[in-house]
Amino acid sequence: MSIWEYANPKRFMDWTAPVMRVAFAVAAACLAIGLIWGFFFTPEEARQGSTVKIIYLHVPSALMAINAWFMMLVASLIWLVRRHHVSALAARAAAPVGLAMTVIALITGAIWGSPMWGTYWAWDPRLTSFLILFLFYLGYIALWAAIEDADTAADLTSVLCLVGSVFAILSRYAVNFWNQGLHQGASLSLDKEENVANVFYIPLLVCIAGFVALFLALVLLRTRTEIRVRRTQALLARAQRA
Amino acid sequence: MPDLGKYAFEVLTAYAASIAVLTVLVWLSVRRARRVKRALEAVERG
Amino acid sequence: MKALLWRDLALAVRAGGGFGLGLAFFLIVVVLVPFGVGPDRSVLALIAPGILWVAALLAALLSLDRIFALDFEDGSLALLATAPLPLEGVALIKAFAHWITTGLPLTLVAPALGFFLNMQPAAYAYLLVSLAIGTPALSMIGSFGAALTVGLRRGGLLLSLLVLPLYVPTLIFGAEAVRRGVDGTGAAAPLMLMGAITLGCFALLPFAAAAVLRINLR
Amino acid sequence: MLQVRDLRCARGGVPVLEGVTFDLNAGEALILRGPNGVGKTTLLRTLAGLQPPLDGTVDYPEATGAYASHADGIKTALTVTENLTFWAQVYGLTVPDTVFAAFDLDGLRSRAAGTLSAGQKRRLGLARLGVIGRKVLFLDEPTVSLDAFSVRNFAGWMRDVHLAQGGCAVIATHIDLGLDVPTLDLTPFVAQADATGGSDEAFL
Repeated sequence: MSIWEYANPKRFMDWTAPVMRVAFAVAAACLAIGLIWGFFFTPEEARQGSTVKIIYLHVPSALMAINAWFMMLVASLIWLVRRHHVSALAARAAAPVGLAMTVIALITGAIWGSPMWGTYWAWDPRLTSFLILFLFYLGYIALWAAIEDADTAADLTSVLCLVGSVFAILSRYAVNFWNQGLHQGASLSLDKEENVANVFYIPLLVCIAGFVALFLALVLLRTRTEIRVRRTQALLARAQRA
Repeated sequence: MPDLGKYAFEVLTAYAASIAVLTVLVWLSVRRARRVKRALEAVERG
Repeated sequence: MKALLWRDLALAVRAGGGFGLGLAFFLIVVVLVPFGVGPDRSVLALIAPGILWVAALLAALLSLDRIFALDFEDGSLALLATAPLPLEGVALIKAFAHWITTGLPLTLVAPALGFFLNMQPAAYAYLLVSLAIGTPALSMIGSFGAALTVGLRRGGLLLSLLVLPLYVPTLIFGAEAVRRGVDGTGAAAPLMLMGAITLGCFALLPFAAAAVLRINLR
Repeated sequence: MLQVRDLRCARGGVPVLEGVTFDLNAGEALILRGPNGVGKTTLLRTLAGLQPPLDGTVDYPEATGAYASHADGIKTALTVTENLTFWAQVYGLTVPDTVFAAFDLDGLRSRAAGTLSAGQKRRLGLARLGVIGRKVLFLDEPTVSLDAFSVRNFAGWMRDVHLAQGGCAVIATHIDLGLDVPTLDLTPFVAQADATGGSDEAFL
């Protein structure tokens, strides 16, 4: 049975039920452990004092905000190429979750930087590009809501996602160009000295795992809901026709 | 409770806000899922 | 293709208020700014390029939803779709016609309005060049946005929400080019980047716009 | 000239017609009959290529099709001549003078289309077909809001000009055009409630 068979709505509903519950459990566990460990048991960092503890929320949420859009892009491509309803609905399901992650990244980023920048909102390039990503999510969700016919909505939003992605990347670098940038270096980049000290590192990974699991669980939940909405509409339409 | 020093307010608000956003997101999603499931079962039975 | 361009320009001049609409809006926004920001000349001089760019953006946005909506309602869009003219060409021509009726007049008038905002003399040339390079991109992106929302009710509102984020790179590079031109740090880089975006838009967006038009005509 | 094989088309993702098969040779026309909502417009739009069929094939020589719908695509700000010149230029032709007489538009040449009556606008819409010189026409209710004289006039043009020169046409209409051409009732082709291929099928 090819992988595409798993995308058939009925079979998708069957195999995602247990996976979703596991994902929610893993998410709850990882988030609890990661946040508590990070909040209570990590020392203060010399320069930033206790605000470094915000890292456990900002980095995972920022990561998920970007990956959510990337997932939507892949799902849109799958819809445009293979016309699988589940992938279009999964893209629609992921958008609000991505939006929430962007909001969290914005709040925590602004607060985290406030001691350094002296204000709660400084037009820092990376933070601003999350603001732009927020607008893209808003537009995407609004477009889904504005169209009645399911297939047209899926097609139009997929094209918007493709075009939006190009402009999101362009904005990312335009914003860098526009303001030199006060953001702290990458917390997780590969070169050693740039990396966060070990004692902060492990809980961060756990938090990231927690956010990924939560994202997966929520997207599965919302996709299943979208499938049930489509099924209800289809049944009603068929009953009306008969 | 760890000594959060000068920035206690900031750290706490960041955590509170983030957790609030996450809980609202999960709560809305679960509520909508239940409502849609009930509607579907009604249509399938009806 | 030329026929479509002539027809659209004729229609814009005869029925749509043509060149006047965009210009009037642009003038009003620029005149309103000092009322909001205050008449302090040094402040105005500082923000003049940015204000003119944002006003140009909004003026372009204003007349976007008319690009396809009129043809959609009276059925000529469907007829054009079955004509030998490729839809990509239609999207391109519509964007170009929109640029001629809004982008071009804005670019020419903007320096004059800079005068109101007490803009430094050095900035006039850079403003003109940056608008000349940037406004075509605004029209092409707008044409795609208009095609995306052509059949929808309340499409106009949605159009602004979808198109404004897409305008961000052009706006940043445009305004930055004028700022750097004025303070002498060389406006070549932002101008070229903006030119790249504009060319990219004209190369790729017609296909996206045509695909979306076909979907909306279904 | 026009072969349609086992065509299935949908409206709003729901299959409406299936198994539609017919052939049209040069000089022949076909009138579609059937109650409102049976799918005449959907069929014509699929034939014209405005929407992809769910199944089946539609074959006619490249770039010879033309579509005319209820909305006749007239720009009210342009005059009658400008409207026709525009369409002629889009198809790379010029406006033949005979078309004004054929569609009884002689007195209206320089009138702005906005000032025309519904009947006159409809005649202008049809005149477009005379201008673009396309062989395979798909016409949706072409004679709506036309008076008896104009209907006969249009039927005359169809018979003596279009069909005589080897064109063919599929016309959806309720009005008797007085053309002795075969008609096709679409009722037997209506898709059953559980026809497959619709976009909802995966969810049922």
